[in-house]
Amino acid sequence: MTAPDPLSIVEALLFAAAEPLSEGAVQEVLGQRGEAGPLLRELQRQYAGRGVRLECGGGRWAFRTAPELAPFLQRPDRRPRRLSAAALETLAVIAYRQPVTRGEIEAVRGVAVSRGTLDLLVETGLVAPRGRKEVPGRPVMWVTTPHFLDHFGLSSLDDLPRLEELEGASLFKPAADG
Amino acid sequence: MTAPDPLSIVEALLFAAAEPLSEGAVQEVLGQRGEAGPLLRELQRQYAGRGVRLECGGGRWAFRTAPELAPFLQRPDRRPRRLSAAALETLAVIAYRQPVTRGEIEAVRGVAVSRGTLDLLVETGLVAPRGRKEVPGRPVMWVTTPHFLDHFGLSSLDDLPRLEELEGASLFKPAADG
Amino acid sequence: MEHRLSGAGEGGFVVELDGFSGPLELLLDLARAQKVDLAAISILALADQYLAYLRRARRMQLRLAAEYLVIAAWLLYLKSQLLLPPEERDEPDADEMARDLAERLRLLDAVRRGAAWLAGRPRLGSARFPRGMPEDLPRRREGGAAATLAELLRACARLGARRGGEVVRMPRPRLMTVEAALERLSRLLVGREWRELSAFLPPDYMELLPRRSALAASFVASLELARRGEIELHQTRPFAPLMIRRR
Repeated sequence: MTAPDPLSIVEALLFAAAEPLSEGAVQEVLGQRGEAGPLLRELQRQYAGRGVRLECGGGRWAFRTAPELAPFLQRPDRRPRRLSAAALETLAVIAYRQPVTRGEIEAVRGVAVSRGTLDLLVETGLVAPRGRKEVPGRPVMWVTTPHFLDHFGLSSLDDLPRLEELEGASLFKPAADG
Repeated sequence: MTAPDPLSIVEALLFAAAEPLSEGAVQEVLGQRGEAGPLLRELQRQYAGRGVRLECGGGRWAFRTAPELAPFLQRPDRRPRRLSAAALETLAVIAYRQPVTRGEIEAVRGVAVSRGTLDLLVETGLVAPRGRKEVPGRPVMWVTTPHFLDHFGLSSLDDLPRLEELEGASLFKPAADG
Repeated sequence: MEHRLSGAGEGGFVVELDGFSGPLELLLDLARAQKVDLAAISILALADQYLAYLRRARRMQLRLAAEYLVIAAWLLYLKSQLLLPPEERDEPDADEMARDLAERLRLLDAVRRGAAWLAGRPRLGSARFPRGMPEDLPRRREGGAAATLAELLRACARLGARRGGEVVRMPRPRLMTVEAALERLSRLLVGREWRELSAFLPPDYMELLPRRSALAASFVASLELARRGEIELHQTRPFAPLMIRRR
């Protein structure tokens, strides 16, 4: 048996996996056969422009179909759980202000975080508790997960538009500067 | 938006499909954009020799990882085991009350903890014995392992919401099915 | 800008304003109607718009959730302050309060745009898809458990719900009651010479907390005995030893 091409091993490994894999996990499988980092980037280059892309979010790699092909792949049985406007807004507050307590989320939104909203976000694997705030009651703080990045196709939290950019947008343009 | 490459559509379609697809099914998605037969064979040619192959069996097409790579991909000998509600609850008690004896777990849960449940938690590497309690019978005490944190994506035990938080703040308030 | 009011809330009669999940959101929407940069909105105009909005809602005989009324009251107060010249205000920081409100509205606005931006992303499962037939190859060590954080937390919540039946025993602290001190003082205090109150503390109450409790209880007991006319109290100056004797 000839020695397998390390690039093929990485390709097969990522193709087989349902969940994104870290560079470390890929390296562990590769062992002495090659260096995960350069191989991953080479593979990503080879798949650029194809129907399937090698994406990297939060340092974890996964093959995903190209977003522009979505219209051809819609299947009614596979839609992700819908996030309500309240859930999305809560998620946005967590994404931007993390780590953040429930009370802080409520202060930004001006309404109580309704029962089930945080549950749903934990359930869908988008947020997780992380540490406690050192104030009376030591409330749990919430952060977004690596799956959050994968779910929204972000390579890191830095991909989020900055709040200041969002602030200026459209509706609030000062009317032609007087 | 430029018209998507039909080969990319076929590639993404097969990648995301939950079961092997017939040529007819592929043609249906393609519509007038291309001819399924030649596109499938072209795709098969492109993937030949890579870590992933496009295979056709019984007239249905699917991507599979190259069989000769299997030895290098470290197939796990055991499938991950689902934890029963009882096992999860036992795990929760250990997480909150550690170090804790089996008798103490039973006192909290109000039911006997079967040997199998603790064995399973030990086998999956989530809990481990740690010392004995200095009471008659010197029962073993149980704690969660570092793998426990890793598995649930927690940075420390402190990340777990307190029981009062789960209770009062409605987080995962058990529904009627509780 | 006109808004429909509809939709019965959970309480049956309390009506949520259509499309607004809270007063802050309603305020934001009204602020947008001013069509200026949020930093430049007029809080006075905003207060008027908000109050007019609620008046319309009430004319339609809708009961408003309390939080809307609380904000209405607050805005009315803020408005009254802003209209006064600074030297006549009860609230010296009225301008700052107005700025804070504008700041909060800007933050909420930005966060809502962030949420809209997220909603427009090519989401996994609706615009991007993972492999449809994963082969379950990798992760050698994963002979382990398949359980998610959500499953664990749900198990925790079940425990929390069951906790009602648990009995918690706490060690009974050794603190002296006023009754005990009263009984002790009446019994031990004999003769008419002045003696220090602290001399009557029980000798086994030497730890800090029990000792303090014994002192406090004995002091209260001495006041009670003095009120009954059984003893006299005397102290030369504040914090000096408290002397007692039978009358």
